[in-house]
Order: sequence, then structure tokens, then C-alpha cells
Amino acid sequence: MSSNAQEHEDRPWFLAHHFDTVGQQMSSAKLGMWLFACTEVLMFSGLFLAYFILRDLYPEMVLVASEELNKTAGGVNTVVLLTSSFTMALGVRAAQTNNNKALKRNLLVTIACAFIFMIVKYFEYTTKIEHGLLPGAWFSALEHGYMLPKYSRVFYGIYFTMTGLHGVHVIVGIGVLSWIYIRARRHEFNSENYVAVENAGIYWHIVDLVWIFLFPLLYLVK
Amino acid sequence: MSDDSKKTDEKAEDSASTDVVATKTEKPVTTDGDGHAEGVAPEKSYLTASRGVMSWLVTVDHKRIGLMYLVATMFFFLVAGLLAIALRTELFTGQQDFMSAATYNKVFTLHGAIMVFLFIIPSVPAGIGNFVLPLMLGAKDVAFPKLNLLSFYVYCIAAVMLILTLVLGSLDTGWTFYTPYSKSTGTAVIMATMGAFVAGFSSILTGVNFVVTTHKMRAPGMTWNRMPLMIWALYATALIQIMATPVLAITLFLLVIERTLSVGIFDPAMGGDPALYQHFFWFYSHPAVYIMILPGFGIISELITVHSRKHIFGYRAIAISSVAIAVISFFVWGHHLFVSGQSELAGIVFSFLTFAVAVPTAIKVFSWVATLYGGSIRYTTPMWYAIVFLWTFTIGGLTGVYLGTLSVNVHLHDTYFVVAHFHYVMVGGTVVAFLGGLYHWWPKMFGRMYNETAGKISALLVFIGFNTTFLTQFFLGHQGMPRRYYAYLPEYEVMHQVSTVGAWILACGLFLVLFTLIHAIKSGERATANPWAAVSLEWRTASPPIEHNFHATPQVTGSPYDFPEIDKSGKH
Amino acid sequence: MIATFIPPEKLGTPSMSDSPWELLPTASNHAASLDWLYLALTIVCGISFVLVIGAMFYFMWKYKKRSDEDRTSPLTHNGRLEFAWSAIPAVFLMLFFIQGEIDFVKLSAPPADAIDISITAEKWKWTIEYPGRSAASTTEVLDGEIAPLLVVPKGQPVRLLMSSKDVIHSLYIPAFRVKKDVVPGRYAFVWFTAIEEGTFPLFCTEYCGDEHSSMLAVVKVVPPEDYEAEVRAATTLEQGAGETIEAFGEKVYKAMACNSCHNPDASVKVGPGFGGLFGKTESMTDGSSLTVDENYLRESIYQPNAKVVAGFTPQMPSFAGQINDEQMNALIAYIKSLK
Amino acid sequence: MAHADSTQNSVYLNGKPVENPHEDHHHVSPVWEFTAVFVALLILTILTYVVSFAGLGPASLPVAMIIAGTKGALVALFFMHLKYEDRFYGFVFAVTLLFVAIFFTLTLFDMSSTDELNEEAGIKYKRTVEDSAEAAESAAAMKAAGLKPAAAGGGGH
Repeated sequence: MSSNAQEHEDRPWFLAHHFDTVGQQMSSAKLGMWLFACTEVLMFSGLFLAYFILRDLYPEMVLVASEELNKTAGGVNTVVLLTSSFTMALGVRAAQTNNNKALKRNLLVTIACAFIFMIVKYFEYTTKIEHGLLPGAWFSALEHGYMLPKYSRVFYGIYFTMTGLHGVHVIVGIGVLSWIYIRARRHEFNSENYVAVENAGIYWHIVDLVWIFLFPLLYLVK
Repeated sequence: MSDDSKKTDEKAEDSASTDVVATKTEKPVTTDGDGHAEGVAPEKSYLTASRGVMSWLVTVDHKRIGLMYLVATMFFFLVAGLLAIALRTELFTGQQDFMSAATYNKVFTLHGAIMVFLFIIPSVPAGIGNFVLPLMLGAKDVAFPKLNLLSFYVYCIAAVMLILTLVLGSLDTGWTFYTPYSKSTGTAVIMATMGAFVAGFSSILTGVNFVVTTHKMRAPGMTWNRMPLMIWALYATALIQIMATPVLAITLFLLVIERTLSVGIFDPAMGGDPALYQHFFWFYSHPAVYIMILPGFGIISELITVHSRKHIFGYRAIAISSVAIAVISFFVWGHHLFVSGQSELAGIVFSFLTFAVAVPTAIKVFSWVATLYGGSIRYTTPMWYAIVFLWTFTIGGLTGVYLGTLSVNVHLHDTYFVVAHFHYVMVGGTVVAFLGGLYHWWPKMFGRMYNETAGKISALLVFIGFNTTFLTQFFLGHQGMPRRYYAYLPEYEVMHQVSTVGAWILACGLFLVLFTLIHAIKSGERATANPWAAVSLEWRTASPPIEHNFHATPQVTGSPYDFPEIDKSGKH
Repeated sequence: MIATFIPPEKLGTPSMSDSPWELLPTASNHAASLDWLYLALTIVCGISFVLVIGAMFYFMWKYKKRSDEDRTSPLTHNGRLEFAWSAIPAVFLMLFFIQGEIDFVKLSAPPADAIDISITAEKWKWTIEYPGRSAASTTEVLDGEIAPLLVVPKGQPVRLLMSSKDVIHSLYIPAFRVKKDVVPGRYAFVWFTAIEEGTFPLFCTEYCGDEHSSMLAVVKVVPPEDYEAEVRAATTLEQGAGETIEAFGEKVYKAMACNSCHNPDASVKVGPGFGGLFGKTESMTDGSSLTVDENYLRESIYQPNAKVVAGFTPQMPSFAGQINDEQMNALIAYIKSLK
Repeated sequence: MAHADSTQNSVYLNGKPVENPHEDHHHVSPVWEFTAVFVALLILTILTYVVSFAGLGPASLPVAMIIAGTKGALVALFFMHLKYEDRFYGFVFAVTLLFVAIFFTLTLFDMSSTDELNEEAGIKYKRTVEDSAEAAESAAAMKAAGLKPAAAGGGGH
């Protein structure tokens, strides 16, 4: 290490030993997070491709089966996630401007929005389960008086896989944001050391980005 | 820092005329015999810096994590290798010898799955790469040391899950888990797919670590054109690991959902389409075969230059072809589906793109052979392995052209020709390069030299055994012997017996490598800091290196291949 | 079926070629052009291999270390050479691509007048149905071994329309150089014109489970004039004159590929063995037990999943419509005769 | 002069260590920018919701994708600071979208061209053959039971 003993004192507490400057550590952390965000995008792309293939194999089935989905619930969830994205961006800005109080407030609003999203999803799922619009062996829509085309269970399989995996990512997001909130309460973040908040923001925006594409494809497209 | 290195900055860097770093006047920070710089109290190497098992289990030192990866991956290489010997012995005759058909199917599946997910993908990048990358970059550690340790433990969880599959009724779907067979079979498909899923995470974490380290933590003065080609290769591998593995994650996740909730997207009985699974799977798995071979390219670039004392021929071409292979490898996965219900139009497109990926690989091989021109070649064991690599990889590459040609592929697909091709590229390519790399960096890792003659004998045995085993399989494949066959027609018997004998010789060679290297750790004679008089940064620190790699952050002023023997007088 | 216990000389499926080293017979219209391309590939790749490895050995000999004061060449790159050795391989690769693509298009475009034979692949047997013949074709080829017989006229294009009942299989006739995966849920086709008489093996090359390596068929190329007679012989399964009912029953036992899951002795293979089965009391999966008699045998052949013996999974396919009464009686007589 | 390309750090120019040239300058965007983007996102959401009822038929997929694309771009550029960050992060994200595009186009190309070629060769999917057989069968059963065979309503039957 080119830094001798004297320099040790003025190294900020959050600078790891193997980095030379704070800038290097921050840009490394951000690049690492962006690469992880790319893996998330690529993973969800697999599900979107499965959806497009299903539309290619059974165009009319997908249209009829997607009619049963609750459009307003999807719309409300979209608005909720967009607000959470907005407050997350404000939170990152608050961290950059040493405004710890605003950071905590925004984090709480974001976590609250995430909870609302999960609750709306809970109601959506329960109605589906009651009406038997489920994948595979559980598909009993005909007994509930739904005249659905032959392979609708595959559509609901894809619907539950996509929204379920997205829901798991929202729950993980709640965990990450709560951890950031706890650290914010300990005043760990300031205009020098805010990369953790920014990375949580990147993760949350990716989750929101996936839902922005998922909502029209599953719920709206004719 | 002496004035010399400042003057050298003025000259145009990285062209041939750069003043060589270790000029006669400036004595590089050499260390005397037993591994510590003169005048400084003998500093402990990373091996002895802290004692006790806990110091290893919770270490964040990239060198220790690299060693742990090496031990784990070589253990699984042994396990899967023994399975391979069992397979070849069973195939000695056309009918049942000592395994039933069901057991044979489980053995070849586990041989494939363990080799791919637990040995060949992590071994060079995470094993040798973890150890060598920060040293070659002149960094103190990788960008995210804790993430590096997490990657190792995620790998261990994946290993435990794959071992658990053995207990839960093993797996008989082939390492590709093709549906609908993998959906209906009763064996432990979910445990195995979850094992591969978790191994994918470990691969992504290593990839992220390497890309960020290469971008952000290079030594002062090390521009992209002064990086050793090993780093270029590991960087290209890391790119693929990041971009391809998530698609494997979602494919295996959908397969598990298929088996548990029977969604029906891959199951034709419920309206899905198995060809869709093959597209998903091979979109990951073809780039994955480049994850396997690219690090091997990196090692070979190092071995050939250091041991023939010559600057690499066509540095820019090799560096860019590594990244080019990484990118083009995402376009070509369709050549695995030529005969499996893919449309002819798509087949034509994929065949054309497959030939596009062959060109950069050819450039690399030609450049390596051209590097030997005008050299002063030292026939050390690593050099022997590099020569064996050139022979076997050239055959592997050329036979790939057969399989890329559409009509010939119809005849050769899923026959032993394919088995021989990918073993030539994977065993003849990656494993031979991996062994060469182990011999090359063993003095740096343990500060001990291996026994040269034993090393050369092992190289010879590996060469003879490997070629006997797999050269015959090309003829088997052309004669129409299908793949994964447990019992075969009598006229294939002669070739199978030759191949089985070859497999036993190869096994002896590999065991000899194991003993030579382990023997070297205990009682090899001490190695100096730079036994091969190489110029890249990892040879500038003690061997075995101190815990934080370098006393003073090294300055890089020239290319890593400016050997003192290179004749700069311009009359050559 | 290559039974797992029969020594090689008893194996009846025809050998591909007389001696192991003789090249594959070129028995279809595709074979000649493919073999030519294969040869061209081998020559070009062989020459480039010799050049590369020859250069390597030459350099290894000429530039081996002679003394510690060796001076090595400062050469680091040569633009023209590097361009040459990427352009030349690219040209050769394009030639191979184009030739491969031309043959591949021919492989995928069957002529209109091709005879359609439909083949159904299921776990570990091929069922071959000829146009206009109801019964599937299974004939004993040689002693000891049984494989479905695909009779093909010489010189006439034939199109095999294939589909699979369960998992992915793959129909591969090495002598004709044709192969196509039989993906369940869709029809796949392969076409060829046989140009050489003889019998050639047909493999399944996509891994499909335990008996993947025993899932064979035999392709028999016959002159066009007696194609009809051969097909009728292949698809009729009657009691030959002077043939005891047990012998005919054994022919039915092999023709319907019962031996791919049931052994003639008492040992279990996939299903229970037939040895000593008749008259034995078996306990069923639902706990009830009954003695094995004609009715039980007849019922479990037509509806196998009705009463399954304890310890076995209901995976036997139904043979309803494939075995007529006469063949059924012979089969039962044969099973009765097995101890 | 040792040139400093964009992605390399701590370059020694004329012997003086240069502060990391592409150090991350902390850009803080104003609050009104965030609110403007947020409002735009809400409007676009309402737009895509309304458009879905407009019954565009086959054009509805591209339109929905364009709207979702613009929303995604807004989130990425402003909320994730891609607009003000070092070009490299944007480049990495763009390369990912390129690989996703490759995956989609080539797979969908194969799926659709399989259908075309099969139609030319007169080879139907087994599924469609079974479906039509099943449909004919149920129609016949309905006619036998005196009911008018159900119109094509309610899906593929």
C-alpha cells in the first residue's frame, strides 16, 4: 500500500483497505450493482419470451384468458410502484444532500408503497384462487362457469410465474430497503457515502421497470 | 520510484520499442531466495499469515479463496473422472458388463453434470483466476472480497445439492435436462436443477467481481493494451458469465415450476413445446462452453510467451478476439437444434453465424503458433502442456467446422462425433490448459518447484491417453454410433475397446499430475520469486506472495511481454 | 431389440457394413453428396491441421533454447499476415456453409410423389404403419432378436411422417444419412430414396430413458416390384402352416415388443416376468388379489391400468386395436407355456 | 504521452498521479425534475390503460410496447441517473438489452418460420390436428343431442 501510517488516520471509516480512493470504491460498487441489474433484466427476459411464445402459439387463447385478469388492480399497482420509484429517487437525492430526515421519510414511503403493492396482489391472487384460474392440475375454471379455451391453464401458469417471481423481488426489495432504513437511522449516509442508498435505488427501479413492461403485456394487450 | 520509469513514460507506450521495464539499471523489487524483500523483516506469506481452519473458512483474501476453489473443483474433477472411467469400462463390450441400463444412464448424467457445473466452469476462472487476476492487475484484492467468499460458499451449497441428488435417486436425464423426459422421470431432477441454479449464482458473483476489478483496480499505468492476455480472457469470460447465466437461472426455474405446478409451457401434453426449452437452455449453454474455453486461451497466451521468451504475436488481435468470441457466442446457440424440430430457415441462419464465431478462434491459434517464431523455447512442463493444447485444440476446433455445416450435421448430430468434438475442446482444450497453468503458477502459489521429469511424463501420458480415447470416437461417430448408448452394435466394439484403453492411460496421466503437484507442495525445492523470469506483475512479488500482494503498488510502464531476451537493436 | 443379455453372435440386427473398417454404405440419394462434402471437409481440415502443427513443430525445433544469451525476435504483429489468416479461413468456411446449406435444403424438401409411411415413437419402440395397411409392422428378423421392419422400395422417394407419444426420440438411419428428432406435440418428417438393396439398422439418437439403446428398427430395401408382397408379409401376423400355437404366440410376444419390458422367465425387467405367471395369485396395487387367468391377461393387455400388480407403476401402453383375437389366444397360450 | 482512455483509472501523466479521471462527479438533479418525470409516468400509465380499451386490434401490442418503452426509458434515464452518470453504465445496460433482443428475435424467428414451413409442407401441428378432431367430435356429439353446436364464442372450441 502506498499509504504509510500517517495517511491511515485520514482514511474515511467507510473506505475498504483494498481501495485507494473513495471515488474508486463508489464507482466499483455502482458498476457491480449495474451488472447485477443486468442479470435481473436478462432473467426476466426469459419469462417475457415465454409469454411472447405463448401468444405466438395460441393468440386467441391468450386474449380470452387475459380478460379474466383484474385491470384496475393492475393499474393501481402500477401507480403504487411508480410513486415508490419516485420517492426512492427523492430518497437518493436526500442522501446526496446530507438530508437524513428526508432520506428516512422517503424510505418509509417507499416501503409502505411496496406493502400496498403486495396487499393488492394478495387480493388479486385470492380471487383467482377462488375462481380456479390456476396453473396445471388446479385449473378448475370450467366448474366456476368460465368458458375458457383449451390451453388457458398454461396462460395462468405463466401469469402466476411472472407476477409471483416479481412479487418475490418486491419482498426482497422491502428487506433491502428496511436494512438501508436501519443504517440511515444510524446516520451512516452523507453526501460522501451514499452509494448503498443509490444501489438500493437501482435495484428498486429495476423491479419497477419489470412491472412497467409486465402490466400492459399481461393485463391490457388485445 | 527511480527516475528510470518516468523516462520510459515519455516513449510511446505499448509499441515494440517501449523501454523494457526491468531495464538492466533498475533492479525490480526482487526478493532473495526465501521470499521476503531485502532489508525488510521476513514477512509472512498469505499461507502462513494466519493459522487455523477458521482463518481459511472466513478469509476474504482472493488467494486463499482461489486455493479453496482449486481444491474443491479438483475434488469434483476426480469424482466425475472416476465416473468417466466407469462409463468407458462398461462400454468395453456391446452388452451389459457390470452396470444396468438405468445405472449407466445415471452415471453418464452425473459425469456430465458434475464436470460442467462443478468443475470446468468454476475451475479456471474461480480457481486460477481468483488467485492470479488481482496479482496480474497489481491490485491488493478483488473489488468485492466478501462477495468473493460468498461466491465460494454458494458454490459449496451447489456442490452439496448435486451430491444430495446422488442420495435421492440420482438423475438420469442427461446434463441438459431435456423436457418432456426431465418432467416425467422419477429421479431427483428438482434437486439437481436447483444445484445447477445455485452454481449459476456463484458463477455470476465471480463474473461481477472480475469485471469490476478489471475496470476499476488496475495498477497505475496499466492501460487496456498493457494488460496480460490472461486478464483479457478472464474479462471476456466474466462478461459471458454475467450475461448468459441468468437465462440458465430462469430456464431451470421454469423447469422446476414445470415439475411442481406443471405449468405446461415445456410439456407438449399440456400445450407447451419442448423446442422452447431447448432454445432457452442452449441460449445459456453455448456461451457457457465459451466460459469454459476462454480462460484456457488466456493461460495458453501466458505459457507460450513466457516459455519462448517472445512478445505475443498480434496482442490486439488476440485481446479483441476474446471479447468478439464472448459477444458472437450469444448468436450461435441454434446449431444444437439443427435436427430437433428447428425450422430450416433458422438452421441456415445459425449455421452461418456459427462459422462467424470460428474465425476469431482460428486467429488465436495462428497467433500462438506465430509467437513461437524467433523465440528461445524452454521445454518446461507448462510449455509441453501448451504444445499438447495446440495439437488437441486445433483438432477440436476443426471438427467443429464439420458440425457447423448443416448437411453433415444431420448425419453427425448426437453421435460419438459430437462426443469426440466437445471432449477435444473441453478436455483437450480447457483441462490441458488448466494443468499447464497449474504447473506454471505452482511456484507462485506455494513457493515450491514441482519435479520437472514427472511433469513431462504426465504431459506425455495425458497426450497419448487423450488422443487414443477420443480420436477413435470420431470414426465411431462417422460410422453412426449414437450418443449415450449403453449397448451398441457388434461392429463398433473394436473402436470402443481402443477408446477404453485410452481412457485408462489418460486416467494414469491425470493421477500422475495430482501426485506431482501434491508432492511439490510438501517437498519440492524452494522457488524464487520469478522462476520463469516473466515480466507480468504477479512475478514481481514474493512467491508465495504476502497477504496484501505488493509492498509498494507496482508501476506499469511497458507491455507484460517485454522480455529481456527480446533483441531491440532493430537489425533482426 | 438388443437384449442386454444376448451374446454378440446371437444379435440379429444387421451389421452396418461387412467389416468394422469399411465406410458406411451409401444407400440413399443424400449419401453421395454428403460423403463428398465430408471428404472435402476432411481434406481441407487435414491440410490446415498439418500446416499449423507442422509450423509449430518446425518452430519448436528451430527456435529451441540454445544458450542463455539467445536473442529473440522483436516481432509483435504483422498486419498483412493477420488479415490473410483471417480472410482465407473465412472464405473456406463460407464455401462449406453454402454447400452444406444446399444439401440441407434438398434434405428438407420431399418430392410430391413420395410414399408416406407414418412412424410413431414411444418409450423404447417404433410403430411403423404403411399406407393402406391397418396393422403396424413388426416381423421377427432373425432368431433371438426382434425389431420393427421398415420396408422401403428401391429407387422410389419415401417420406416418413413421425410423431412421438411421450418424450423426444430421434429417427436416425446412418446408411441413408438422415436424422430427425421426433418431438412430441408436432409432426416431423424425413425423406430419402433408397438406392441400394439390403438391410440397415435404424437408431434412436435422442436420449429417451432406460432402453434408449435398445430402441432399434431395421430398414429393408426391396426391389419395387415385390414391395407390396414384402409389406403384406411384414404386417401380417398369422399362424403359419404347421406352426404350433405356442410358437405363433412367441412370434406375437416378440412382434408386439413385449420383451422390451417383460422377460420370458420369472425375473422382473420393467414389468413382471411371464415365467410361471399363469395361475399365480397376484396382489394388486389396490390391495385385492386374484389368480392370473385368460380374462386377467386379456384385460390387462387391452386396458393395462385397470388392475396393476402391486409394486409396479401403471406405465404399460394399451394394445387395444393392435392385437386381434387370434393373436391374443396364441399369446396367452405362449404365456401359459412359460415356466 | 500515456493516453488515458475512458475506462482506465489512476493514470500517471508526466509522472504526476492524476486523480481518477473518470471519478464519479456527484450529480444531484433538482426535485422539480423528479416530479416532472413522475407526472409524465402517471400520464403514460393512464394513456396505456385508456388505449387498451380503444380496441386497436393487432396494433395494440406495438403501441403498448412503445408506451412501456418510453416509461422504462424515463425511469432509467432520470430516476437511475443514467443521463448524468459515466457513459459506461449506460453502455452496459444497452448491451444487456441487445442480448435480450438477440434472444427474442432468433427464437421467435425460429418459432414462426417452423409454422410457415410446416404449412407449406402440409404438416400440421399434432396439437391442432387433435384440437380440430376433438372440436369435430364435440360438435357431432352436440348435434346428436339435438343442441345447435355452440358457436365459436367463448374461445377455440
